Amino acid sequence: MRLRTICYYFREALQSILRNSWLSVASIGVVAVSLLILGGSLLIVLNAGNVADNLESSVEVSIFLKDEATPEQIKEIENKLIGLSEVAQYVFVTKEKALEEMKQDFGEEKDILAGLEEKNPLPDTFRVKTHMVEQVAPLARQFEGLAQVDEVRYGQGVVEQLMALSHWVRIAGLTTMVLLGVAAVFLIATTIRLSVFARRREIEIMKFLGATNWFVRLPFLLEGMFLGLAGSFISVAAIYYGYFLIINSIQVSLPFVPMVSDRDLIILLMEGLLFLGLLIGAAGSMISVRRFLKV
Amino acid sequence: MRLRTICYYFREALQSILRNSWLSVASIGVVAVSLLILGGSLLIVLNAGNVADNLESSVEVSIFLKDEATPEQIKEIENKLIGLSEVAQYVFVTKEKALEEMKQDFGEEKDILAGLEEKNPLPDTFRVKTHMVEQVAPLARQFEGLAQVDEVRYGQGVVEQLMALSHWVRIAGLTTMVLLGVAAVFLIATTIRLSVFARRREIEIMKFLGATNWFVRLPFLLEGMFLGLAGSFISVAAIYYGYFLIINSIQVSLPFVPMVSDRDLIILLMEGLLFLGLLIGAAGSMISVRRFLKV
Amino acid sequence: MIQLFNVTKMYPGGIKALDDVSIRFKKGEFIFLVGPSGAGKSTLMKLIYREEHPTRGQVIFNGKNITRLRQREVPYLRRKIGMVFQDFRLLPQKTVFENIAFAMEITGASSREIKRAVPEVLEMVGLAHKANEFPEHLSGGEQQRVSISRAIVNRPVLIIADEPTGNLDPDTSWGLMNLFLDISQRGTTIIMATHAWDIVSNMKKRVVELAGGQIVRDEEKGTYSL
Amino acid sequence: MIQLFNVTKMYPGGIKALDDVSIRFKKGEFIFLVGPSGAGKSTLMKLIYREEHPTRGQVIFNGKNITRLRQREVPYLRRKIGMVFQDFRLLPQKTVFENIAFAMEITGASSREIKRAVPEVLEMVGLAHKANEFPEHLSGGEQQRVSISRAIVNRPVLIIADEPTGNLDPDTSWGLMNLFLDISQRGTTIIMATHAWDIVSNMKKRVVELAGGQIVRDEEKGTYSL
Ligand SMILES: Nc1ncnc2c1ncn2[C@@H]1O[C@H](COP(=O)(O)OP(=O)(O)OP(=O)(O)O)[C@@H](O)[C@H]1O
Ligand SMILES: Nc1ncnc2c1ncn2[C@@H]1O[C@H](COP(=O)(O)OP(=O)(O)OP(=O)(O)O)[C@@H](O)[C@H]1O
Ligand SMILES: [Mg+2]
Ligand SMILES: [Mg+2]
Repeated sequence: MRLRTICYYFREALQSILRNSWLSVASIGVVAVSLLILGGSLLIVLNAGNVADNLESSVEVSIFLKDEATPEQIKEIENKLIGLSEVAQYVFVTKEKALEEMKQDFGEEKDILAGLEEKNPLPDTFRVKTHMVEQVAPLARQFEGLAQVDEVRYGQGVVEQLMALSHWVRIAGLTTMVLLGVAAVFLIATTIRLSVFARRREIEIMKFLGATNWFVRLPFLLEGMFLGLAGSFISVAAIYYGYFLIINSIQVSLPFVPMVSDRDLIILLMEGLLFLGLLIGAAGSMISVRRFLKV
Repeated sequence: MRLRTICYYFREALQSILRNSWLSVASIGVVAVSLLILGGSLLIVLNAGNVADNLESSVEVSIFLKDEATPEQIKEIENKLIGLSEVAQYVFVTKEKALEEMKQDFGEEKDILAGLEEKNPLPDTFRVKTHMVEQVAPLARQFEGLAQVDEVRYGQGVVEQLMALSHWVRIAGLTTMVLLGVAAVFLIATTIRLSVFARRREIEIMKFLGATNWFVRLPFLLEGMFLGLAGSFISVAAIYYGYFLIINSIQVSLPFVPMVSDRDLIILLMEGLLFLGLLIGAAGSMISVRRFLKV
Repeated sequence: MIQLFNVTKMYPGGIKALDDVSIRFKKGEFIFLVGPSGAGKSTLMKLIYREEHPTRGQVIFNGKNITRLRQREVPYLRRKIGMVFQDFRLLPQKTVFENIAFAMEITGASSREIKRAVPEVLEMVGLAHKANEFPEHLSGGEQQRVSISRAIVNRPVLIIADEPTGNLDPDTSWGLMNLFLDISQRGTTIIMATHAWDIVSNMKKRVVELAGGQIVRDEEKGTYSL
Repeated sequence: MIQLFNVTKMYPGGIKALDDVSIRFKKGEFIFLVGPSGAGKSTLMKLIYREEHPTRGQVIFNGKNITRLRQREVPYLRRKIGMVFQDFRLLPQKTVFENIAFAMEITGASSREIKRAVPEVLEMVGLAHKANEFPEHLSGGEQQRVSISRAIVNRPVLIIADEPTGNLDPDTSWGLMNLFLDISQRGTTIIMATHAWDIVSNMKKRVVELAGGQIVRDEEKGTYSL
């Protein structure tokens, strides 16, 4: 391709953007709004997932040992724990430490527990965390039968509920995102089609003058890519600054809510959005022009 | 206005919809998608608010009485509670009942509490619920000074966190909804403007033939209203059936999450969406046509 | 009926399309507007039906100052005028029948009137068989004839025709000229911009010649050129 | 150069625009296509530059069967043909200069060539001073002349002109006819549909008359009508 022709393509695209300024602004606006919605919901899903992960990781299995368990038997159980890949971490809590903790939990009413030191009714315990919440129940079952183990507990009801909840958050989030993605693409395609539709006579005339399909298409393609990129740039800027603003105020007022604030991840996401805008713009014009090239 | 002319308006609107079928489908689609997003986020906000309310209502103030409080003094406090409008409900828990409950909480480890019956260290307690979470702290303060009261407790940290959380959910929800509303109106207005733009020559010609502004405008208005209504109808149908589907499966798998399932409220909301679609369609065409009427 | 007083029309870019033009057209007159391409013929017509506003000067139509007309009075002015545009200006989404019916619907004509009048004018221009076609499926000359039928269907008091035979063969042109003559004899004023020198010279009507935005000749029973 | 073999063109709706037409145009010929409105003149031209496909029959251009041309070869066919459309078909978003330059840019002409050739052809049609106007700011005749300059700027081997003087006054029309004559004498074939009987009769070129989609006359050095 000759340099002159390439210059022509860029000049055409730019001129078209400027002369159809109103249409250009509208297209950029639609892309910006759509990607804003998409990006925003992506971040929400990401954060919901994060909160769910956080909740999950606070679920633990307590393995209560029998009073008569010997140190060797305890060591045996510990070795078994070390051997299991699903175990993320574990601690051994002696009966003395357990009582200590209980007193702390009771706070000012700890007098209730006075006198229990002599005849401590609490057992020695292994507290185990798994990597994933799904592994809790199977793990518990592995230890239930053992001779030295008195009882295994993991807040049965709560774990199931948590699992269901996090499952639902993920499904709902994914569905929302897919729906929004489809909606955004649909909106942008519609806008670009309308804008090409408003200029179908022009395309037709070009073809009658002997322009090849690519000669007609390329300026539109560049125009679409530029509009898509401009729109996604606006949305990315808005999301980026808006998000860190929100994160900061949430971290001040709701310090207990864990927010995703990994700057690299966010930037990756923003890059994805920019690329998506470019792609949508390009695809939109390609598809839209095609209809009118058949002259 | 003559019947003949009214017929003309409707015929024109219908014809235009059918002859520009592609544009009509696009407009309906945009309205549907926008209102779907709007309605969906409205329901999410509604439910988030509901969950927050639910959490809030489980916060209570415990007023622990001194051991030496006489029945008259207890009665006095009860009267004071009855007199306060912010009190939603209260129960009086005797020290015996409190111990009973504690044993239940301890479940299989209730042996720890054995022998406490003789020397019950727990106090008599009033448990009070307020209408709103904001009233918890002030209420607590009113009883703190009293002679017969040993201590007032309400999980200080948790209440403040809950208040902040529900405040945030509301603000975030409202902002999202306003943003989405603006986005939807913008998208629809853009589509209708584009569709009118593609037909600006037609409008011009009509004006040159001596058509009054209203004569040109009305078919477009009817068309816009129809497209808006059709779009909102699709979104309403999707939301309505989708929502009750989701509610049902949530109530099965996550019975502890309180969902808004008041059919009247939902129907009111759907009616609102339908009206909004009609309004958006009408406003969109009015604004869009205006530009081209000045000939 | 129509009077122009010292009308000047400047287009943006400093183009003087009309330069201090004063003229008077009487009721029932048949006027040919001639002159080279770009002389200002179309512009003069656009001032009368208010597509354009004069930069200076006044345009009077039936005693009313068009220049001062309020926006909502304009449609009623235009309904009194039948217009044949140089570029036809047919509604692309409507069939031939609907295009002509539309001009009647605007005035609130009844369905019966429309069903009677539209085929009649289509018959006059020889297009009865094309009533249900869309404009883009017509030949150039056919489109032009549709625009002529639309202009006459409401029996306006003034017909402004911009190059109404530019796309027509001589026979058809003469047929339409006789139609215009008929209409004019019933009292309708007709202002026609044209380059058809043979028609102008043969009809012996009033000829107004424009050149460079000025009236250079105004002759009763004139010919196309001196 | 161009041959039509038994070409029939039916439009949807059962309209037979061309009915079993066979004809041959030689290189360097100047052909007038005449006939009443709706005779099929524009349709015949549309078949040559492939705006329409024949329902039956073959069209041969420079030995190539246009009917069988692959879609991606069509642009190269069209670049050899300069077209003046009955409805002008100027690009509304481009100035006069850009409209003409566009026809050259398609062929990959250099910026220097464009800057030389465009003012030259604008000068030929007398529109050098309108180079930077947009089409909608031109009079009908001016638009028509722009479309003529666009058709000749690439020095095509064939010029197809549909009613190129319909909106022009006689003087300007004759000026353009002399221009076409010049071009034709340099070896370019010219096919022109027109209703300007005076021009046709005076030029004494080949005249092909269509009526109802059939060739009713084909005369060397003919006049507009018998
Ligand atoms: N909207 C416009 N903006 C700028 N210049 C214009 C506009 N319309 C017309 N002109 C210029 O005004 C002059 C007169 O134009 P007008 O259309 O009145 O000519 P005309 O006599 O009708 O010519 P023709 O016979 O070619 O139709 C021309 O030079 C034209 O270029
Ligand atoms: N796209 C189309 N669809 C249907 N009918 C058409 C179409 N184009 C042309 N026709 C019809 O075909 C016939 C020939 O049309 P054509 O345009 O070839 O006439 P023409 O000789 O150029 O007439 P004019 O001198 O008025 O331009 C006409 O009756 C016309 O109505
Ligand atoms: Mg004109
Ligand atoms: Mg034709």
